[in-house]
Amino acid sequence: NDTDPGTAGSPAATGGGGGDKAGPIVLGFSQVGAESGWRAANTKSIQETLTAENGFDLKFSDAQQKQENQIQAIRSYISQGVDVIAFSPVVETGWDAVLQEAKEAKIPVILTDRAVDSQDDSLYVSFIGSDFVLEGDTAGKWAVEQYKGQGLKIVELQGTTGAAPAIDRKEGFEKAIAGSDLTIIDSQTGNFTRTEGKTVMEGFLQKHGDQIGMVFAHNDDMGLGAIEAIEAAGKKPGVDIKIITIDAVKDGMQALADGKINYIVECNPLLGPDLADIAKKVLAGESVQKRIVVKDEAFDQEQAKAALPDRKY
Amino acid sequence: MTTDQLVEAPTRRRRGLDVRYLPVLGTLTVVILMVVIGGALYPNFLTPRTMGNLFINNAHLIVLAVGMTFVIITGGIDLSVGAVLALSSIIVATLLQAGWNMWLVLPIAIAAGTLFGLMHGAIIYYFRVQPFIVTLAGMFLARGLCFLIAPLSIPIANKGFDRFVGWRIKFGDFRITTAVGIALIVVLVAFLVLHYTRFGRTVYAIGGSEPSAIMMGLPVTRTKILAYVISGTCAGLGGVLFAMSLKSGYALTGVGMELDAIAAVVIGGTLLTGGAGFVLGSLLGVLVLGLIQTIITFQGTLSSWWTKIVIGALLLIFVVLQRLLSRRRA
Amino acid sequence: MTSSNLFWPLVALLALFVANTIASPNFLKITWLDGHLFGSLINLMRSSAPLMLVALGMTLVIATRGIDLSVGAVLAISGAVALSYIAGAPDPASPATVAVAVLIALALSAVLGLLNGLLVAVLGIQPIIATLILMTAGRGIAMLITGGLITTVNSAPYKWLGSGWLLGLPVAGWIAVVVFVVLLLLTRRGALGMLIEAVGINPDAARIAGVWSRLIIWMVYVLSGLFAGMAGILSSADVMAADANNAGMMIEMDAILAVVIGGTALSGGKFSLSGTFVGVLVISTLTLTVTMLGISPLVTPLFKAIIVLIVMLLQSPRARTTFEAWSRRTAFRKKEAVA
Amino acid sequence: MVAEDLARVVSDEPVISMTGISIEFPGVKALEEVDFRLYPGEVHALMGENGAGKSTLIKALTGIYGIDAGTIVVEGRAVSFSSPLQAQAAGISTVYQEVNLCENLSVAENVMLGQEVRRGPSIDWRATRREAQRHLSDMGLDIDANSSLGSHSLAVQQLVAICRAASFDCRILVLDEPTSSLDSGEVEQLFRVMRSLRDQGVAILFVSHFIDQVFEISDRVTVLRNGRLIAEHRTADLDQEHLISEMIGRSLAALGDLRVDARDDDAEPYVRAIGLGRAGSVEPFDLDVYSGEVVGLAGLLGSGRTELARLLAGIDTTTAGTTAVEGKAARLGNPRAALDRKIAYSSEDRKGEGVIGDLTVRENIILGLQASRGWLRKLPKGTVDAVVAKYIEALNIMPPNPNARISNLSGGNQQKVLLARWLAMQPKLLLLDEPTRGIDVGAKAEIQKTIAELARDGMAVVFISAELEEVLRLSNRIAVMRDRRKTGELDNDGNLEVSDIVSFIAQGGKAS
Ligand SMILES: Nc1ncnc2c1ncn2[C@@H]1O[C@H](COP(=O)(O)OP(=O)(O)OP(=O)(O)O)[C@@H](O)[C@H]1O
Ligand SMILES: Nc1ncnc2c1ncn2[C@@H]1O[C@H](COP(=O)(O)OP(=O)(O)OP(=O)(O)O)[C@@H](O)[C@H]1O
Ligand SMILES: [Mg+2]
Ligand SMILES: [Mg+2]
Repeated sequence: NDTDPGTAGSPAATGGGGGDKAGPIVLGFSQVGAESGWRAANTKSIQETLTAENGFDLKFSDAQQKQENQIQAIRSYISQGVDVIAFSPVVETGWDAVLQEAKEAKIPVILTDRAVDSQDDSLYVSFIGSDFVLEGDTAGKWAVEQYKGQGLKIVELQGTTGAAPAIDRKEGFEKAIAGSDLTIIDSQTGNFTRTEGKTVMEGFLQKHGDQIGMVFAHNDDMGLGAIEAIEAAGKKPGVDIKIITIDAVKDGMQALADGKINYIVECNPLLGPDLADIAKKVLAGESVQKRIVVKDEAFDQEQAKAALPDRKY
Repeated sequence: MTTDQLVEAPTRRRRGLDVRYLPVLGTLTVVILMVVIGGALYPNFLTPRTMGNLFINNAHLIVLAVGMTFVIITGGIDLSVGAVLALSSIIVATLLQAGWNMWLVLPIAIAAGTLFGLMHGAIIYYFRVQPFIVTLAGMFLARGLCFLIAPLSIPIANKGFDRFVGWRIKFGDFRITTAVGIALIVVLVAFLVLHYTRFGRTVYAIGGSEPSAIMMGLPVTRTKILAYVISGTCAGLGGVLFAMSLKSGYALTGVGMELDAIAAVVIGGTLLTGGAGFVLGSLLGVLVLGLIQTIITFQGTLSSWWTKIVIGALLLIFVVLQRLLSRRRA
Repeated sequence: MTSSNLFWPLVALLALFVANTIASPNFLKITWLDGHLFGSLINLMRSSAPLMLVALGMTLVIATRGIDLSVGAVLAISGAVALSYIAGAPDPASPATVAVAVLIALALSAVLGLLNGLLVAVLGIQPIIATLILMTAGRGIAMLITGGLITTVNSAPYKWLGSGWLLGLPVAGWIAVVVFVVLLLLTRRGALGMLIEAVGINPDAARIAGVWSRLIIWMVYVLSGLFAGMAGILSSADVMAADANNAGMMIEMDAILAVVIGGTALSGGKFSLSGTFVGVLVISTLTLTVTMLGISPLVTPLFKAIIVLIVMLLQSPRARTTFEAWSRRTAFRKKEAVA
Repeated sequence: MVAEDLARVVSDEPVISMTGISIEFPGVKALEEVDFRLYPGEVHALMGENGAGKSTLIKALTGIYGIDAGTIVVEGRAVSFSSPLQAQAAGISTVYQEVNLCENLSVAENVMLGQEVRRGPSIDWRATRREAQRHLSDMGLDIDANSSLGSHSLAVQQLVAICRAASFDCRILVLDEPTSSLDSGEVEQLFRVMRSLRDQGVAILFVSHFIDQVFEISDRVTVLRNGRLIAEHRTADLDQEHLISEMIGRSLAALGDLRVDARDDDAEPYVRAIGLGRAGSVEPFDLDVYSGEVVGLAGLLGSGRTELARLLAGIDTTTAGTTAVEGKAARLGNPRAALDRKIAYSSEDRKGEGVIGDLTVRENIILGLQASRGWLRKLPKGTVDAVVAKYIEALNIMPPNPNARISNLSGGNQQKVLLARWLAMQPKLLLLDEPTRGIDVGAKAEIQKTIAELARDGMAVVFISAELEEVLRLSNRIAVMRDRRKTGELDNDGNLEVSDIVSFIAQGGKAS
């Protein structure tokens, strides 16, 4: 095992695998699921970075959006005696017990993409991900800047209820438009999926009719669903109703370039390289930052057109 | 007419191997095989810790499956248990966060499950509506209430609760947590109730033939309703165990868990037509599901969907074998 | 009047329409827009199409005393197969590609229905457990096909199936309505309905009367699979994405609710396709109503439960006898009063 | 008519007295103002034809059916049980006509359910089993109490059910046709137990169709007919003929001989079975059935008549032998194949294999026709109307409403509807299994007449009935079954008597 003093010890009790220092780093990763295009890109990035060539032995599991599956997977990684555990928590709460077990087994835990709500921040070594509040804030600020004075009424398509990005993006966006003449007139969850985004948007259109001036969707997929609903209602997305989304996956960027979406704040799914980096550092005993925020860009239409050809996800 | 024509000799059975135990023995064999294969393939698989985790991860499912076993043996079904579990765990979290005493909160949460069970049983019995649709409505009702009470996940920070939850016995690396202890006690109690009480035997009799049970003068109404009450109570208790393991309550937990419970019961050798089955089989059924998941995580390269495919395939094998077996007997 | 199966579901539907109209006065308004009709009711027609297809198949299955839990999984598989084929084809936008994709998906769905039928009709396995197998494994298979990703494509003809228009109405709606009418003709104008009911009420007697009980049971599962496949195509075309994880989630339960609301008993026998039609509209409208009333969609299940419980209790034999006894008494009193 | 002045064996108060009991089912008056009294220490036989209301009277007593009118007094207290549970608590143990036990449980459990030996709340299985075994050996049943009930034959199950009823510390024991599937040795055994219980003062209500048994065991007899009380007698004062005429309401001869002329011997049989059999149910048999004749099947209960007919109708698969229809070999692997060759079977299990409960009379009648035509092409409405009207008229189906739900018709009329279903298909061979069971006398005669007419018109008929008189009256030829074997054929030349058939059955076909 890659033994080191300091924060990350080897899982001494369970001496499976090869005990030699030269062996690859065994990293157990528990993914939320495959609920959106963003997630797919995130999974791909992790699987493509943490390869044998890069000195990793990746144990990957997909929790299908169920916390119990994730906990099961993490427990399994602990008993397998992996070197590092990483995961994107499905929900914010309910991790203390299993993380405590990891801590007792001296296996460092890295959170990716989403944070946990725990009073004890010694339970994980680092968090890598975007600042969701900032994403919401960026989106809100751009909206205010572009459309102030028009008194646009906004409907919000929230992510999965209780998930960190949904809570934080909402918070950031609300704070940013506070005090401006933009108002949120309705806000409901579209569960981060296209289908539900479309259904909820249809309801909004029915309910508020022509009042709606803007859609703020917590991810591209819901935004794409909303576009379908808007088009079916005989309106022009991006023109009659402005659309701001977060994520910047390829389909979203295409829509942005086509003028159907007005602005996208990127949420970088390519966490693989950062994760690999941090995992190596932790195991080498180097100190790492508790919170590593990935740099997110934001695109308007022109920038999207420029960025689109090189977009990998 | 001579005696030997009508009164055939009872079919001889080999001593010690009752056909009724065959399905359970089959499941036991599968469990052992999976453990052996897992142990051979993966280091650290055959460790007390992994085996202990099998119980820790599935304590709530064990309890659900036990309750489901009662209902299925009577020939019914309970689709609400996943949602009731979620409701109960939310009640625990909400009330604890509101500062209530733990010893008041836990019974309330369990009683919520009991109430659901009572409602199901009463509607099924008095209005003669099929259990499937009643408990399906119960599932929607419980799920809706979950969101009504708490759309967001609620963390539990309660010292007493932590202490209660944190209790564990260790045999080396094999740990038994409070939740596992409770689940195993539930299995034991259920076993005793099913096999050593009149109520338990009546459950089997109803599953064998409800009209017969009525004509034999057994308390069918009470027993049937009670079976749903037990299932509901188990779901309530399952919710408490779930809250204990997560120290939080969340409205989206336990989606589809009723199907896991049903699958566990069926894999454990209980006939969905009622009248035959063992609660220990259901425990084994849960372990089979848990082992599939564990093996797939240990493998680490198998995509998660293989879990579903393997569970489906196993179900298929079990059900077809059961069917052929019972056909041979008939 | 209450003896009609359609009475209570229609009351429920009407109540929802009234609630919607109050919440949004132009709920019932239909306008002509860009060469097609537009309005909530039109949206409803399109968005309820997948559930309609699934529920119609479910009605036939339930009429034979069965149940098909696997429709959601089949729906997901169908969408995954169609979109994966289109995504892999050299020319995604050509109608030929789309036609082939649709045919493959439908054929596969029918084969899956065939497997369900095999377990139920030939091996005699209980329908609920037989279809639970595919329900569990099916979603895994769908993810296997998409590789766990959400497959998206750009293909105008395919998109047309989900959100296109024909003669001013949504294509998806047309498909559902055509299936409904064809089934209605087959079962009520043809003899299929009576034979299915005979098999559902008393399979042994039907067999002795010369009805191919097994074949009929087998056929309803194939139809159910096929319709679930069609629903899969419509719902994946609706958003042009195949989401193996979430597509058709819980649609089996919604379909069963719709069937039950429509007055078909889970114990088999007499069935009502029109009842299911109304039942589906109730469920779909309810989803819309909840959004319109500004209630979180998360609470939708609560309303579903309440509606089902009410309709179910009103339709239960005991409530019916109580009601009949009551109306007989009042009629009697009236007669007395006249005399 | 009720003899009030009967000398009592034990001159106590009646332990049960039912007065003016009426029960009506949709379309059937099952009981009309029936009085019934049961005294301690007597065996009281309840007699009557099929459908006379015997089982209904018992179910009224034990709370399975609610009564529409009347009073029930048990041991001096007016009662109205709402479930068998309460009846049992009041000391009434019952064995119902259909075996009502749980096949999934062991014999011991079936005997002891609800009265297990317990220590605290927990069942003491060893003591319970010992107790069960004791009760079983009291009945002279030498079977393992631990064995599963389902592994035993119907007869043994019947004995276990009786054993269960007797094991309760009961003051009233009700046995509804307990002997229908027992052989003579077992019947003797049962009677021994019954006598010993009677001597202990238990009141026993006993239903049987076997007149000899009634005369052997009972102290008193109550006769029901069409739901009405006809008479109550001391058995010792009664002679058989009188009892039978009270039961059927007229003397047997009144119906007369309905046989049609014997077949033309040169013709080809419509169906010829050669060595047809099914392992475990019917031994291989040969049988020819000619057009225009009625072949009766005679035999005791459980002798395999039903199974034989089912083989000819393709309902059960054969394991031996061949069938030829009109001289050509035919595989009758399923009912459809048989129906395509114009062979129809009317099941003895009217409810389970005959009527389609929720469908209308009209739909029930045309079901067979439609099934032959396929699911796509519905029968034209005109044809259907004509067919339905024709048979409602011809068979005098009451009410003559084609749109009534069949489940609301009385048993006899349901049977007529089923007959109409088969006749509408114009079969060339009609297998009728107990077509007159549970049907009142009038309907019975009508059906018999119809069968005779059909044969006259050239149809081949196989007629099965438990009533030998009926078989004799209708059949040209009688095939005798015993122990699932066809033991021989008797030509009914008009001189054949019931007693001839009985002795033929008894001899097991040694004489011919
Ligand atoms: N549950 C029921 N619903 C409707 N009709 C019934 C029901 N039970 C019995 N009947 C009818 O009531 C009448 C009396 O039936 P019952 O079973 O008491 O006859 P029985 O004398 O016991 O005849 P058997 O000798 O055939 O047993 C019959 O016409 C029967 O069809
Ligand atoms: N439901 C049943 N379960 C088990 N065995 C049965 C059943 N019905 C009949 N048998 C047995 O099958 C054998 C043949 O029965 P079958 O019904 O052919 O006789 P049957 O002469 O038609 O008598 P019945 O007059 O009772 O119809 C008998 O030994 C009988 O005990
Ligand atoms: Mg009877
Ligand atoms: Mg018979």
